[in-house]
Amino acid sequence: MVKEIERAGIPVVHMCTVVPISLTVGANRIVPTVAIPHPLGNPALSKEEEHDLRKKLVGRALKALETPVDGQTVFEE
Amino acid sequence: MVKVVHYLNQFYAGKGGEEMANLPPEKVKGFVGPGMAFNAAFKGEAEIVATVYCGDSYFNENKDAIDTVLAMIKEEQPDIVICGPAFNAGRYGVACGTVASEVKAQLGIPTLTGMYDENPGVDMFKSKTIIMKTKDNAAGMRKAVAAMAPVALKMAKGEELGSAAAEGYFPTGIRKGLFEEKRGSARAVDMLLKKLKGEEFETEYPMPQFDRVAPNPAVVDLAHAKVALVTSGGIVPKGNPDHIESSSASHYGKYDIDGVEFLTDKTYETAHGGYDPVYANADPNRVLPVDVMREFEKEGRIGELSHYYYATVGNGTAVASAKKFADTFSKELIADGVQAVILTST
Amino acid sequence: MKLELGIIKISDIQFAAESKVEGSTLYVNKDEVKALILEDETFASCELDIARPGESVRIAPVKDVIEPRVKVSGEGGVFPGWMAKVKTVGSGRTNVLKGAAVVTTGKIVGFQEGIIDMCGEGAQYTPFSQLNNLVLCLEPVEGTLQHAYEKAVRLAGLKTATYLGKLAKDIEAEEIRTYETPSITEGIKLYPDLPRVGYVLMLQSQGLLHDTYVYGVDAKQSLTTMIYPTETMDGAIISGNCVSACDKNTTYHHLNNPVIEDLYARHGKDLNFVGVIITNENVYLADKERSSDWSAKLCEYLGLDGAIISQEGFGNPDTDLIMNCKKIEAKGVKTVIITDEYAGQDGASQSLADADIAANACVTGGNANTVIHLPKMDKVIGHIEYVDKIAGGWSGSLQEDGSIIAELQVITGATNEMGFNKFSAR
Amino acid sequence: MIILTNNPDVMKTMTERDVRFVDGTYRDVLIKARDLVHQGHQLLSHPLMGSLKPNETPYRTVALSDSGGPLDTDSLLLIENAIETFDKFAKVTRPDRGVNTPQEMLADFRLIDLSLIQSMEVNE
Repeated sequence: MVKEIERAGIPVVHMCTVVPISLTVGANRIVPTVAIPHPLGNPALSKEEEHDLRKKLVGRALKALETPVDGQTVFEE
Repeated sequence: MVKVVHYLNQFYAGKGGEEMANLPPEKVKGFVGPGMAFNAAFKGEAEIVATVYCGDSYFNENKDAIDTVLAMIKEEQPDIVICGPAFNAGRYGVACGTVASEVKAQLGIPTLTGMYDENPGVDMFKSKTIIMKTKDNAAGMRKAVAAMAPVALKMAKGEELGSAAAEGYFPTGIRKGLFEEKRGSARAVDMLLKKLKGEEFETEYPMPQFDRVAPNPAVVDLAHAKVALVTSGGIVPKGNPDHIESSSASHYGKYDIDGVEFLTDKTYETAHGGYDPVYANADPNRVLPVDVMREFEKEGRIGELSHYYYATVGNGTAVASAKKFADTFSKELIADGVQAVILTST
Repeated sequence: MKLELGIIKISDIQFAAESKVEGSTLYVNKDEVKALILEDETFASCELDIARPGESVRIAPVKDVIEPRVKVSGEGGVFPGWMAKVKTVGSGRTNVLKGAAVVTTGKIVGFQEGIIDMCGEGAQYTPFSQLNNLVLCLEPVEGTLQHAYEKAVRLAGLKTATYLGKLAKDIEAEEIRTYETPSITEGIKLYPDLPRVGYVLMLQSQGLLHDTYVYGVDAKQSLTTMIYPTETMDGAIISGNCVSACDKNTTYHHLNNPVIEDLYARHGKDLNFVGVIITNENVYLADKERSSDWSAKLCEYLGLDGAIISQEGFGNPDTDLIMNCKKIEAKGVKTVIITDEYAGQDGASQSLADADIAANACVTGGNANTVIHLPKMDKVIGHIEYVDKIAGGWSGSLQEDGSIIAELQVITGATNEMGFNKFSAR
Repeated sequence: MIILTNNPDVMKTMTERDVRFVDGTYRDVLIKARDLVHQGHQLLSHPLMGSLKPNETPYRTVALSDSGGPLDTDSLLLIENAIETFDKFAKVTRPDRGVNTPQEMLADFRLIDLSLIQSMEVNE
């Protein structure tokens, strides 16, 4: 799916938990997330902490969209 | 004489371009447009008895279009139905693929179509109908007809087709049994010797291949860009109005989030059957981060969040099916002026 | 190590007053064999029957198929660790009753499968329809546990095959086939320019009804190791595997391993057949990692250029197969894998449970879900009620004329993953 | 080690281990195992252990590591492929097998399942 969006000419960032799969399916900008059942959250945290975590991750995704890449790139901390 | 029905879109039927894409199905006797070339290539062995055509938009947007087309084809009792070829036209490819596979499945009549490698219809329908390989545009028509006509004749006469490579169609992915000349161990030794010498060899079971797409340039001015959310994590409005399937969904949902500040357990849920849904149902923002995207919008970090988000269900491991519709909604994203996409997966 | 196989062609089996091989006929004294088998108190009864090629006979459920062989000269005896002392075999001369087999049947568990049809559509898929089969139907005394019953049937088959083999000990075979594997250093000197090729033989080793034994040792408790190819021809490896009829390796397959035969056929001409690596297929993933690490390590250690990897069974052995393939390729050793497929009745599903791009050279024994039509047979040897229960079929697959529509997976040896057959898929 | 099973014999026999009974089908056990893998547990046994097809045996036992860690990709791929394989076989239901297994045959299926999961104990 990520490849078709990219092929259509739109920069796309893939936020996903299993980076090797994302690499396999051909994503170019990848932001690793927390866990499969809750990629952008963590029920073990408080509401506020969870929100901050999500904002940090999505912020990283926005940064990735602004970053030129040559090939598959994983944006970690 | 072999009786052929030909399926075309509005353009090849000579009815007009995109402005006529909403044309409902119609049928005329005899051939139209590229049908002439087919008739010539049949060299008197077959004849196009009728041509059915339909606007691409109409076909893809009206669920009953296929039934009308099927009824029109059934009346002719053809020996074979040829669709297109569709070259690299995505919606036309999907229409040709749908007609060809439904005619084969529901009417039991052999069908043939033709498409370019990257047409999304190839992956969607190659296991359901024979799809011949063509060039990416109508300049390849002569060549496509020359390749398709003899295959169509063989199929209409009930003859066995040669291998995909020999006949020029996309491998169907359907495994067919056969008895080889040599036993498996001897074939393995032959194959190993070729591999050791660096010679070409043909594996009997091709492993799935993954192609690559070059990355697009970075977004220069995100503060004025329209960003869309897409998810394979199955977040849908409560009640799953589009009935997105819980695994390897065959379609996607497009949902308006204009004015939605954040998702709640009262309004949204996950349709995904591939993970424990407790966490996503309790707080759908954990999969589709509408809440923080709104904040970024207000802060001016992004220009705006697109009014629509797209959702489907896909396991990371079952990506092939997603290709089917991703191509379609990508075109919509562009039409909506979306400049960047955040795709979230579980 | 050098082994000569004396081939004694058998074209018929007959019951007779005296057990002997005369011409190409194998005569069997029924009572003697029965008495031999019933020495084991596990059995309440033992019935013997004969099934010949082309007869309207169905054998079910088949547990194992064993070729009778006897050691004429050289160390040890056939089936070491079971019928002979644990002495290294694989050298000297061994006589083979080619064209004959012992087939064991016994309903160890209720759901056992494994059909051999001697004629009709089913016959073309199993190599055992071409043999003269002495069939043992073995019933246990009441209360026998499945473990004990399985072992007893396994031993009864080996005993009978050994008994028949001995009848040919003093016969001078007309055809002698010679197989020889030099030591590693000799091999390098003899064939300095030929690619060094090995064979990685995967053995089913998961538990009850899923076991294989090497010199009497349960393969699941063994590390990956090496064996001379000729050792397998003397019964160093025997099958205790009763599940997944189409792609289990019977003892007959181990004795006549086709990969070994076909590598020998090119040995010294196109390649240098260095040896056989035997590795297991265990349930636990740590075992799978360890065993495949060792396969790759031994391939590297032997300086192989290429290796053929064969599999046994369904499902999780795909994981072992792909691990072996990936790790061996990573050592720079080129591989070809042999497997089979479960692509659904329509052939449209993903065939292997596991896949990797390293596995770019694959030979397949065909789709085990292929639907076949088994005609009604005049005679059933084994458990008739089992066949009546539409073995391997599905709702509605038992036809009015008594024939069965079933999946190929119920036929013993049909999609063998050593590449024993010509059946395949594309 | 956590052992997930719908096989009462495993529950009864492997009492010294952390056996968690799943009151459901073969598939339910796989789904429960998948959820644990998503939480970071590693698979210790192959989810398709044994050569009995998923539409043949009604029993399934899966061993996983005790504590969750970072997601284990190999375990994830294995369990998701196993569920896919299960669903592929489920399309063909068989008389006397799988969900249709008659009472008298169930004990044999339980025994095989138990034997397979116990196969590691010989090495301990």
